[in-house]
Amino acid sequence: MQRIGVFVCWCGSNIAGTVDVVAVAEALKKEPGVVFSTDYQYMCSQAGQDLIVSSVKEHNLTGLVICSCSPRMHEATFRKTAQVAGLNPYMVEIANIREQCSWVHKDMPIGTEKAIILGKAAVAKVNLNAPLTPGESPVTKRALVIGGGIAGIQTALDIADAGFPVDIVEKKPTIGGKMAQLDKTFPTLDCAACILTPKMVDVAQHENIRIFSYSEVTDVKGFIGNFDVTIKKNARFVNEDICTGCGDCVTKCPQKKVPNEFNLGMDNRSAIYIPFAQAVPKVATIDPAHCTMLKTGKCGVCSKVCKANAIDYTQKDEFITERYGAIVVATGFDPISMDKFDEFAYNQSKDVITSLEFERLTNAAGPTAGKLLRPSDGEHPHKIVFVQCVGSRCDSCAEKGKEYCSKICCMYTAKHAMLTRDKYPDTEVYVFYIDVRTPGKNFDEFYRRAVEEYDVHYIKGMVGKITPEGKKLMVRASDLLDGKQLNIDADLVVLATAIEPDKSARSLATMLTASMDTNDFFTEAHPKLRPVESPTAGVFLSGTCQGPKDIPETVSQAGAAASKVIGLLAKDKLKGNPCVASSDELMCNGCSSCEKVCPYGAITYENKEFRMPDRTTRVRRVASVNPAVCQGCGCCTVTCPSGAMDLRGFMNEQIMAEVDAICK
Amino acid sequence: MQVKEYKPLIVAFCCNWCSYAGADLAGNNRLNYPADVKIIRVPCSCRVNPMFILRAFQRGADGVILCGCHPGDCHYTSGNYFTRRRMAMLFSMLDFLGIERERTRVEWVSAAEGAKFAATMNDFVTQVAALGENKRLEDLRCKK
Amino acid sequence: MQKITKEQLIERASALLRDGTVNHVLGWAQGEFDYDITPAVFSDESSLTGNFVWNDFCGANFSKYLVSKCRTLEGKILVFLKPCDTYSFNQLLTEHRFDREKVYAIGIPCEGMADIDKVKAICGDGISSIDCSGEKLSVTSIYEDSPISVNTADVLTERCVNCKSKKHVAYDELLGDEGDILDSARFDEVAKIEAMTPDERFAFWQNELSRCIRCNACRDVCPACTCEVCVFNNPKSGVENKAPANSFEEKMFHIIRAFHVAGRCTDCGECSRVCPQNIPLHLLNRKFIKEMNECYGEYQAGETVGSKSPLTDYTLEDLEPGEVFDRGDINA
Amino acid sequence: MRKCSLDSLNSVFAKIAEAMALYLPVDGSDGRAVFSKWEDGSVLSNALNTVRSPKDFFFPQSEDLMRFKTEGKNIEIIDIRPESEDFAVFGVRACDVKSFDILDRVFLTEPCDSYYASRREHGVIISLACTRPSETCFCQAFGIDPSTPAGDISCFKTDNEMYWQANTEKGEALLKAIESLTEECTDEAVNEQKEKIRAIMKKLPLASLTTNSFGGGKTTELFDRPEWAELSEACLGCGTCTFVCPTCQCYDIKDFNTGNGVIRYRCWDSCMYSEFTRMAHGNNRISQKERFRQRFMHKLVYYPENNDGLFSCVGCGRCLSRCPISMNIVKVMKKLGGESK
Amino acid sequence: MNKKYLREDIIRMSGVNPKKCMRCGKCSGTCPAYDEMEYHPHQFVSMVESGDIEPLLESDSLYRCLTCFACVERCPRGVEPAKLIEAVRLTAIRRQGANRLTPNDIPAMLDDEIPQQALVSAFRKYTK
Repeated sequence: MQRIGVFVCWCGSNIAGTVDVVAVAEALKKEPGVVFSTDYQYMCSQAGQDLIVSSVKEHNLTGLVICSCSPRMHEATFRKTAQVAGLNPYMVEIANIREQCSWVHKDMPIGTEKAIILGKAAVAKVNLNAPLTPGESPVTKRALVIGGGIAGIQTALDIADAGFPVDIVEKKPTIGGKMAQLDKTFPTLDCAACILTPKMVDVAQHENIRIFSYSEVTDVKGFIGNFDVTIKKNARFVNEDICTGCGDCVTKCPQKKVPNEFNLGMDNRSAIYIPFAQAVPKVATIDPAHCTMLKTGKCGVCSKVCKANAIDYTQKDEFITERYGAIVVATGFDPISMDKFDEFAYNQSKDVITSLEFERLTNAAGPTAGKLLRPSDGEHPHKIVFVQCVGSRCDSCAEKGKEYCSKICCMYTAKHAMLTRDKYPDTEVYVFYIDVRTPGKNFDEFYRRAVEEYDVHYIKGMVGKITPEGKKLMVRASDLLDGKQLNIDADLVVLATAIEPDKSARSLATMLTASMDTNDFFTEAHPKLRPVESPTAGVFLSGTCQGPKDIPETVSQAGAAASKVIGLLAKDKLKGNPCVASSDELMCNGCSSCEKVCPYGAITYENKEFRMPDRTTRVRRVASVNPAVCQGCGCCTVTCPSGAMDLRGFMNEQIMAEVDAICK
Repeated sequence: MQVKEYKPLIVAFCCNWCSYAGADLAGNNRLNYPADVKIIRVPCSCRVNPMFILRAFQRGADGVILCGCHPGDCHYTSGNYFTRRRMAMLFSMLDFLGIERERTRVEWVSAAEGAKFAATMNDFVTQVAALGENKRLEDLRCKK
Repeated sequence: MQKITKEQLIERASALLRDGTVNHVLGWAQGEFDYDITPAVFSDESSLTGNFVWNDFCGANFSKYLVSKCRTLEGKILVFLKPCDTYSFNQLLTEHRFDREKVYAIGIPCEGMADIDKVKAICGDGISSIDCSGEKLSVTSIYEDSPISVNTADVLTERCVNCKSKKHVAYDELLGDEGDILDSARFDEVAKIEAMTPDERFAFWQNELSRCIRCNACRDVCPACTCEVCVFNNPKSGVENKAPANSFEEKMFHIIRAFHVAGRCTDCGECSRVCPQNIPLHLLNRKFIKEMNECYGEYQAGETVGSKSPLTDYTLEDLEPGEVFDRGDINA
Repeated sequence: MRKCSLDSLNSVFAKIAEAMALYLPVDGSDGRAVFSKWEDGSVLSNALNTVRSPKDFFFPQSEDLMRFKTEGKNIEIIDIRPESEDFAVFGVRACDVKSFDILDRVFLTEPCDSYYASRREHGVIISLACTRPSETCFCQAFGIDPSTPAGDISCFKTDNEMYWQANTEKGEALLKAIESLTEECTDEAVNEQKEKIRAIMKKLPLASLTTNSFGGGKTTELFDRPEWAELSEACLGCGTCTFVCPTCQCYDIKDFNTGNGVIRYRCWDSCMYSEFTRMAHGNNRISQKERFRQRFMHKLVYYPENNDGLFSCVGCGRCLSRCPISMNIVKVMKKLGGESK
Repeated sequence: MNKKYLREDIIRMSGVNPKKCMRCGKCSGTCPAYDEMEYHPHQFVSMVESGDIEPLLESDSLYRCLTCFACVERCPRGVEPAKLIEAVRLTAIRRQGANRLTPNDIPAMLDDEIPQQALVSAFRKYTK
């Protein structure tokens, strides 16, 4: 039998205003097991906690019921208090008489009656509580970063610098991500490559970092501290260790008509290629979809020219399984498809381009070597229209775009407009905007410079329709402030397309059992207080996989994620959640039902020898739960027909005792 | 003896991650709902055993409602999908036995849906109150 | 009349005993009358010839016996399985309940089993013998001078009237001809009850379940009920009791019993066959089967080994519990 | 001896029901006979016997004994026993009447079971002679004559009449109450009927069953017989035989916490159950074979040993027709040497 | 008719929620009849929302809308300005208690150039 102490909190007038706390304390005194009951103004205050500690000692209490605010608020607080008082922290139950009683009921007698019932339920539960001790599991001191963009790079570098080994898995042949494709960066206008490529080199040279480029994560098993991850290294038909990246094969490859994805298809590359000059790892990759040798078995030029003998047409996909203590998701973003936006004529005219394509057009390493030329005829455009919010801020029912604001478009459009005017002062530049959003250090100043110093025409209003007419693009738009409709004969139109999470994120989330929102952005464990952690323990979020971000924000989040990982890897052992399922082996019949519903694969079966009531021994198949993997949902407990499976902290008996107490 | 106004007794099982937080939010926003609703916290809606529901009716509950995360949002990824099937089957069995289907309900309430929680509870209490006392699944021994 | 004869079964079993393929035979043993047949283990040829019987009253489903017999008997066990028994056999294998290596299963065709209570409703008490060898049953009574002829079809057990399958889904060897999965009308009775008003349904089940004496025969015979400790025997479960103390407990027992076997019940009908109080328990199981078929797609427990039952599976688009009531006839 | 016509039976029952609750076998909705309370128009079943025995009226399957109310450290004990009222059970067959001898020896000897005693005191048993025994009947093996049932009143049904014979004071009193609806008669027709039934009894398939090998003092001889293993081989361990048995009298006492106090009740238990008489150390009968043996040894050896040779089986045949696997006391007796001639 | 009622009535008739508008002006940017109109599609939305409906009812803009649904198609917020304009138009017609176009007016308007469809459309627009 427990010796239970009941502590009723006034929460100032928050509870005491609607609940007669004295009456609650008095009524709960009569409950079985209760030996002490009192009320206090602020139970969570130091004085309140001291009261609990001293009462435990004075009355020799074995269990505590705190009638107070929601357990989501202070359960942890009072568990610590219990620990200070020498009790097991799981001998505490909270009756939520604030959020679920005093705040939703106005009438004092009704509120008091309900508070008593909720208190009784908590007492009934504590009577059946048992001390719980969290299990311990070891931490594998190695981190995995999925995605090798600026987010992944920064996270990996930070973790590696702290002395922990890190692996980066990047699906492209090189790390660098979207940032590698950018020209300049706002608001300082430094060149993206100038600040990114040194970091890429750092990664390549870091003794603690391994890069799995051209690779994907195909399976994740395990749990925080012990993830077993299968990485598929796609065959690139080039021996990475030998390839020097000299580029002879690229030059000699006869198949040169492959759209170059690095330049968004605005020029071509060869079938064996190195995405760009500063690629890391700088090794060639054969595109099997276009390689004549791989398709027909006839060619082999690259193999012949390779002095290092690095070409291997027989290379197969390779699967590597590695154990990690932590996983950082940095899968990044993509611009959305423009297929559904007929009004912008993206698919009709080559001269309607996305902002990312514009980046490549102005990039010195881009298809035009940095000269701003129209993709259709290579002429210099004299009138350029930028359209903001293309696909962003769409109503969900519109089904074309995204409901959210993509956050970065206002700034990069200002950047584009400014750079264009700077380089080509003879060009007229129009920016159509709905709102210009510039919250950020030096952001608004940057935008104002575009308007004031560079004479960019910012027009409040949206482009309704773009019609290619001869060499021109007729842009029809409204100028809401002047109250007129504009028809501009532009030479080039740049669409600030919305960004969306990378397509691979959804399947990755399933593997990681990490949750996502309806837009496929990874959900953070808490939107404000735990923004870089996923609700799945041991999985962290870095960069735009969590939501739209610019580079400075991405880098700071990447650093934050790294510091969380470092904090985790610095531990030798992890304490688990003790509220996990466990199987009563004497009752378990090994039917496998529980295994089928466990989302974590926490249940396995083993054959064990048992002594039976008839004094014989028998080998029986029984379920066993890995407490480090189990997250305590309790799904198995309901599936188990014999009731052999129960959930610590929320046992069948405890919940039924609560039901009984509420219904009596 | 004074005739007591009939007050239905409602047991609400709420999952810790969404619906219990939704109920807390209803409290934070001071959204009223009848005190007849008593909440039991469970880690996930999938923790709710049909036996708990029968137990509640046995002990005098007039209605039982189960609240969990919206499908797809389960903290444990799939718990509420199992809940959805189990409860669909259980409720339809209760209906088959002639027990009023209006006494049971499953509702998905997210942590952000304080207003939905309060509205759901108001609606459910009205619905159950309209049926009157639970006579078909009562255990007379447990009557006061 | 059964198409395969007792002699054929004895001959095959004897041969397998002789050549050492099996060490024991799980079969039906002759009783006092022709209809009171007891499952038995035969370990030698002479006991087979002396006691083994196969006629229209061999209803018992042996699958469940394999759970205990595989543990207690040394060597390999020959089991005779009627088509419906094979589903239970597979379901038990899915649940790892017995060692398949220890079993030699012979599938035997079944023409349906007779219900002695239906025979007695026609012939009255005082039956001294029943001859099952002809087209019709020939019932001899101490009260009648000459045997009464009874149409087999008129006295089939409920489950055989609505036989779902004459096809064996598992066996090592098949005697006789293989049959087909049948289009049975087994859900008609469920649909009839569904069509009642809630008040009528309540009254119907109140009347049926009030007869329950909680003898647990339904549970103990059920091939899906193989828990080491049943929740109804486990004081910690909160539902343990030895008697239906009132109408709540009657209902609770049957709801939970049906729920625990939901998705695992092969609809073998043993529960209703053995109920001493004639409660149509199979209707509760069939309600679940019908409901799951309609909501989550056709599923027959035990059709294959290792399949996932509807309640241990889900899809993202499942009906909401509220929608299940309002779905109308989604198959129409 | 008195008689009434079968046509007037309803008014006789009505008369009895005026004085006390009257139960009689009627055909239930499933077609099987069941004892139920007489209401105007209730029709006496033609079935030989009910599935459940009349034991239920005196020793119900589940019965509340008392209530406890606790507050703080105080426990209040509340006697919730209802006032026993007079009742009569009509249509009890000879075998079932005999079962009360067996039950009485258990419940009425010191310490007397007051719950049972009170019902016995208030209950009137009106027996009914068998007219069409079944193949499952073997009451004669226990010396019971189904043509001449005991009870407070014995009734005999012929084609057109019902004959009433009081055997006890209670019976006399009841017959007095229905005097106006019955007429005095000779026992000629009844005797004729008895002879007919006795002739049928000889023809029954189980007529040759004897109890010679059983009875007190046979424990050592029978206990370790190897046949028990074979007999119990298929036993499911359900409680059907014990729950339909008119003489099984085991029960369990349990507490039920209602939330507003505790109800102490008792309910039938079955020696076939694995939890039966489980003790702190576990079960003393660890396998179904032992549990199975217990039931039959109790009926055929232990009980007679303690009760002047009286067997605690009355041969009603209920377990024969209801056992899911058709294993029963007759097969046990025959296997262990119960047939002679 | 009071202002509030008028607003609600138009919103109800059209099934449009003008509050969803984010003032991007894409409707007006896309409108082929823009130059013909005194009040432009986005103004309809914002004026109905603010209850400033009388000027709309008085304006000829009502009948300049071609109901081509380009604004409906392209609105990123799913506001459907054309339906709103239609509702205002209907209100104007109901208020006048008479149709703007009767069958008697037709013969005078006929010429070989007018497609049949335009007549039907005119009837839909100008009659109750």
